[in-house]
Amino acid sequence: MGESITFWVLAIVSVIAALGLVFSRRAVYSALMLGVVMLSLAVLYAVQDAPFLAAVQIIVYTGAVMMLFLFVLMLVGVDSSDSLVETIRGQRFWAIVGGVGFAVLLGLGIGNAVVGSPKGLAAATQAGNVPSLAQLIFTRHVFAFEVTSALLITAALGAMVLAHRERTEAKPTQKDLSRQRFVTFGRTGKNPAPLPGPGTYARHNAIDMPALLPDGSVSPLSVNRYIARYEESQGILSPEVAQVLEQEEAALRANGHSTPTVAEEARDGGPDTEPMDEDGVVAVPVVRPRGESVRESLSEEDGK
Amino acid sequence: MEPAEIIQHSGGAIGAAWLMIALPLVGAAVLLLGGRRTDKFGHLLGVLMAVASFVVAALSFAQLLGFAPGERRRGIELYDFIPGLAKVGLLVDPLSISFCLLITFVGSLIHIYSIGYMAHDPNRRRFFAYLNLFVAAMLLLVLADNYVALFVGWEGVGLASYLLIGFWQHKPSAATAAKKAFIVNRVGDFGLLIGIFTIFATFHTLAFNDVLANASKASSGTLTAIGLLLLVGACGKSAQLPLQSWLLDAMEGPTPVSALIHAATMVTAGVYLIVRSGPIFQGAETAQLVVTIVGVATLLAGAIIGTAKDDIKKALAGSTMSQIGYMVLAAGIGPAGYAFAIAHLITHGFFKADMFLGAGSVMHAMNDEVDMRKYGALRKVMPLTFVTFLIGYLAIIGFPLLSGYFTKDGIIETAMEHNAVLGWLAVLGAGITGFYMSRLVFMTFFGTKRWEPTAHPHESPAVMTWPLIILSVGAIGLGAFLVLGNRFMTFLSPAVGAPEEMPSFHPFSLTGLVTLALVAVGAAFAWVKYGRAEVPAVAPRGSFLTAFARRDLYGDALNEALFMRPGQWLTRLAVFFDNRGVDGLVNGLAAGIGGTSGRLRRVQTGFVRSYALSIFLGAAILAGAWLVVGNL
Amino acid sequence: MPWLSTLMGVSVLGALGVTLVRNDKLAKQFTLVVSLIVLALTVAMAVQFSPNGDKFQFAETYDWIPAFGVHYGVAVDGIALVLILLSVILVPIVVLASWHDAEAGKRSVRTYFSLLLVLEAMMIGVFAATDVFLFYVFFEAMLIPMYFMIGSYGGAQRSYAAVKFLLYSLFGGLLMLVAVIALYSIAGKGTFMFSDLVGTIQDVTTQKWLFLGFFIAFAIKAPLWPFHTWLPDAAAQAPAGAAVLLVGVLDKVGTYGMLRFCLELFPDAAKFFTPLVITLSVIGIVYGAIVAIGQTDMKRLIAYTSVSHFGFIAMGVFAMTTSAGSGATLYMVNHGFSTGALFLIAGFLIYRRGSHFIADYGGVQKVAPILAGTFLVAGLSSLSLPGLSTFVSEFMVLTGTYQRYVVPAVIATVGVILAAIYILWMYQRTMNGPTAESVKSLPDLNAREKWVVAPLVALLLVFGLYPKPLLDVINPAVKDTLSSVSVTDPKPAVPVAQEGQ
Amino acid sequence: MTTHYLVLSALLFAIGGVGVLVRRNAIVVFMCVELMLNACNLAFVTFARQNGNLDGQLIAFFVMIVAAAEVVIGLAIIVTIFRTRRSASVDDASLLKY
Repeated sequence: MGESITFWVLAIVSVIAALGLVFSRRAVYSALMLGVVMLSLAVLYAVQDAPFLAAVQIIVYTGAVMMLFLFVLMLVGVDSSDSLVETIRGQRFWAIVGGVGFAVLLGLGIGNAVVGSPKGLAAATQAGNVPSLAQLIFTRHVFAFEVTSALLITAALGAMVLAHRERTEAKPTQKDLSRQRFVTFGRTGKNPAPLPGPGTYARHNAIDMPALLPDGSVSPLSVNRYIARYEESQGILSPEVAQVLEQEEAALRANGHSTPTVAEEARDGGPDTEPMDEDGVVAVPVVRPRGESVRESLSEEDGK
Repeated sequence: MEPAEIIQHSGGAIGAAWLMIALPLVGAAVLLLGGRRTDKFGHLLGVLMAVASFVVAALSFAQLLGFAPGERRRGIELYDFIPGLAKVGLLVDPLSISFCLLITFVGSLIHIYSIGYMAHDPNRRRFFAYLNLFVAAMLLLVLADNYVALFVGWEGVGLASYLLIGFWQHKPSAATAAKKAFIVNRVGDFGLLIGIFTIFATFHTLAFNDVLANASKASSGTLTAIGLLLLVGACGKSAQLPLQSWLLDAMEGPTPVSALIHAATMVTAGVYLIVRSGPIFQGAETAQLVVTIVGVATLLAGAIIGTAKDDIKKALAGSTMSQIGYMVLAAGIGPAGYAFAIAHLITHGFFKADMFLGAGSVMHAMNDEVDMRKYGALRKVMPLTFVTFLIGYLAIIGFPLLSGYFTKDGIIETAMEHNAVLGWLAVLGAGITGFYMSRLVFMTFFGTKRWEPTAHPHESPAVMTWPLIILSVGAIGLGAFLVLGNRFMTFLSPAVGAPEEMPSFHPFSLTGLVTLALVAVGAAFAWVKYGRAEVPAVAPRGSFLTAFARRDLYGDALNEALFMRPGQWLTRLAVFFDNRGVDGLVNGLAAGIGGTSGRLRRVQTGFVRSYALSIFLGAAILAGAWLVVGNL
Repeated sequence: MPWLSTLMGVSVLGALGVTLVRNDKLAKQFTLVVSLIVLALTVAMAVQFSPNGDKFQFAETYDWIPAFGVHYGVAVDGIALVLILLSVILVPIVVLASWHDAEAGKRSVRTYFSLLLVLEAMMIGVFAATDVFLFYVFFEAMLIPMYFMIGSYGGAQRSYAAVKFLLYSLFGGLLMLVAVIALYSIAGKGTFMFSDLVGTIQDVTTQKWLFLGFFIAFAIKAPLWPFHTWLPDAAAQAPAGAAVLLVGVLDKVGTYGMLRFCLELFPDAAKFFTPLVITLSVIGIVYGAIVAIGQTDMKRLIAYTSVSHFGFIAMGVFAMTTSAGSGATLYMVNHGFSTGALFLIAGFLIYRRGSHFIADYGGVQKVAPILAGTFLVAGLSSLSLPGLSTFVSEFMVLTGTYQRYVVPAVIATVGVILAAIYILWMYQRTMNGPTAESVKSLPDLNAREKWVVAPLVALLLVFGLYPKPLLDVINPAVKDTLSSVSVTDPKPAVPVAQEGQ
Repeated sequence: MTTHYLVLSALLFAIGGVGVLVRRNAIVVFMCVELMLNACNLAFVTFARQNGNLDGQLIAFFVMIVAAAEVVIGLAIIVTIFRTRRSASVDDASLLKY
């Protein structure tokens, strides 16, 4: 009875989680859903006299594998999310037909099969589940077990080889970077010097404090746009900063530009950071061909 | 009278008869394999081997004469050639020994003559090698005791003929003539081969002894078929209608070759075959009739061609065709004609070789000029050649008491008794012979000098004239020796049988007188046209008949229209069909599969998910199938 | 002594050895020595063969795949023996002839010679196999070295030719595989041994289907009209030496298979299909010859003559008379020597002038008389001139066929005339006439090339005048085969009491 | 009870399969593959109890090991591809075609 309750609860949970895994747009949610499924299954293992596997499931899968997934997701971009618009004709239809058909067929097959009551593992695990398993692993299946160890080592090596990137040219030194900055300055007039830290000449050095120039005016370079927007929306923006922003806006408008939105700035790495391309050239925001698909998926999301 | 039994023999010269073949064969092998090392003595070795072969033949002949007439067929077993089909053995009997003597004797003389004739040719050694090869093959042909060995010799002489006609291979005309000779001969061989197959299928043996002794037991239809097929072979080798066209072209070869192969010996092989297979023909009257018709047709055709040729060798070749026609005619008549056929063959071998060698001597003197319109008045410059040639000429036209008079008249008489139409046609042929041979002699030796400015004719060296002299002696007396008293017929009868009643020789029979008269008319006509009158340097256009004769009775044109052009067309069609049809079908299939695959590969979109989908659907279908099958 | 395995073993070890030799010249010499050793061993074996002894001699049988009754079973009867002799005689000659062939292609010389030896082992194996499955394995495996020899060392269109060759042969081979498996399962003997399978299939319909499976494979291999179009391409593109082995030996597997497997395993079907096969053969004889006349490429011409000759062989096999059967077997051997000589000498000529078109030659006889002379001898053997060995076999085939099938034999005899045309016309166009400018400086055969040609010419001559040694070996085997098909020779219309015949 | 487990296993497997087919993000595809593997493991464990021997559990254990190795390699590949193509979409890597 207890098992039935456990089963039904976990079955429903795991199926819903599995569906969520498949249909959620954000990969992170999918990962979480997968975690739910795995935990549910771990419990089901435990219920079916497989405590060792339940533990392994939690440790290996939920612990290690899931972490790996999340790790990679972070590398690839946490908030990148899939568009669910299908591009291959007929793919989704046939996939669902196939899936449903498969499930129905398997279900039918299993449903029709005459299955007696389980024999139970009591006889097989007289010495306890883990010792019994261990005995099997280290006697009958010892060769397979040893081979898996080779497999794991190979996998570890393979992952290193795959993830390793050979540097094809020398790492840019400070000298190179400095020269690069001045080249950029010559080309675009961008300030080569470090940005002024907040709080210079100011009374305190909190992040929302713009730096003051020696004449006491606010240095536009040091104004943190995020905070400025926030303060503007809250109505607590200091007048000096507001003045600076207006001036800047006016100047841009005169040049035919509109004020960059916060989102745009955030995407470009904010006003404070200048993204360095792999080539060591300061990227002009528009020219970034390799990231296009990522950006597209982002703007797709924005559109909805 | 039936042919006598064959007696197995060993010992003595006859037991060593195989040496006749082996000696020249060794000569040929040494000269061909020895290469340039044998250049110095090559011609001497060649002559030696031919003469040695003659010596063996003569000794065998002598030994044969020592036996009683009924025991003169001697068989010699050599070895098992094709187990189950044929053993090789030699048959020395009056018929084959006659041939052997002719071949080796005339052959030796021509070998000697060639020393002089080919003296300046850088490839003289090779020439003698081929001559030796020819002698060996020809002897195998006549000595063989079965059809397979005969066929080996038959093709062997064909090969030698091919090599010798094309001896000056750098001349395209010679190469073409050689090839033509071989191919036309092959057409004849086609018939001969099928004849041999039929013989084997009928008798399950190919030995003359077994086949001929049992020929009468076979149905006449079979015998007629065999006879006609053998005749096809004989036609090819002996240049009888309709396979005559190669002989005239064969004159491209050096003159000694024309004398030996294309006059004296090889071309008479057809006559030998018919006479040898006598019992088969005697069981098939239709075949015999066809043989005589072919003989008469060819003797007339050859004579007509001879009248129009300005090329001295081609005129002689026409004459050869015609004379062999006489022999074939005689051979077709049966035992009554066999002796005359072979006797004429032998005398013809002498006088025709004599004339060919004489012609060679003339050409040798005239810078290899062959056009008789550029000869004339040579009798004074080359007296020896002239006299010997004249003897040959008189012999061939049947001048009384010379060889041809006895043998040719014998054939005409026999033919007249056999079938009057054939007989009168043969008489007509004799008349034409009188005309064209006289024409040849008058144009060459009489009249005015029409020489090219560069020509400085002179008598040939002794090595060339002595053979002429010896041959002309044969041309004078051999006929009388063979025919008078039926000497040859009696000698030959153990081998080929003899007629019920021996013919008697009438010096002044009606036929003989008419023949003589016609020959005289022909010769006189020739004198009027070519002896007394001026011979134009360029051949006049002449009538339709002249053109007809000049163009070899349109034989080549006919062959070209009937076989060559359709053949070329067929070949082109076949090649096209093979490339486009058979191969096209295969390549088309390949292209079709390729095209279909090209379209099918579009299914491979590169999207991993669609591949996965097909796997998944496949798995679903499998699961379904498993359920269905499992529930059946 | 396990003769046959030794022969194959020596070849294979030799092939491995060649790949280990570092020096190309040494590799060639080594290959030659190995092939000569194999030849010597084969001759030693042949001497011990007793023609009237057991049908299969020097038998070795070991289990190979016991689960399916597959054996490594080798043995020879008279037919196989002469074909093995043919193979091992040709290999050293080909090695010597190909001395510089591989270098022209700028590919590994050692690989070429190694492939040659591998091929030799397989040729021995395919003729010696007494297990049908083993035969199939060799039958297919032979393709591999030949494929590389054509594909890597051949002429300009080598890959087209090699692929065509491979696809054709594989197609046939797969049909045969199906038939082999069907034979195994229908016979139900649990073995692939030939001697156990003979006579097991009684049902005529089954026989017919299985016969077709085998026959089509062999007809493609042989090649019989209309399956012949791969041969001209393959033979023309292959290097001369490989072409010799391809046409001289590999194709013989087809006709050998017809004689050994089609006839003995499926006698009733063979009789049923005889009219068809004879028709195809006769068409092939005449058609091959006519197409050969029209060729402009020397090697293609020779290849088409082989199509014609294979027609004769197949006709002889299916005429089912002793003399036709023995003649066909002898024809296989003689044709190997004859076509081998023709291909090799044509190869020498082409190597000198660099063109395989007949039109590019003329008057070679004047500058290279020995080359021309040997070419003529080879050509004459191709047109079956009496005195050369091919005549004996062609005569036997035709005589034997005529006994039973008059009209086909007569039509086939036309091939004799056509043969004269294609050979002599080619000879005239290449060797006779005025010497072409481009061949004025052609050298005559050198010592090595003379050593290549001499044995072939000698064999042609010796067996042309005295074929008895071969026929004594072949005849009992053919008689045995025909008796297992239960046919007897037709009786003569006029029985003649013969002395000693 | 066994039947229920098996049906659940089949259901999860099918869902995983559909996920593999419809999702384009390589990482999510990978997760779906893991889901399928887990579904199989569930079946194994169920059968182990049904048949009363430990072999099923043992296999499940090996599956886990292999799956771990597979994830390591798979993710490494994804990272590599992402680094060069700046995309984790399986549709972008479509060079394996005609």
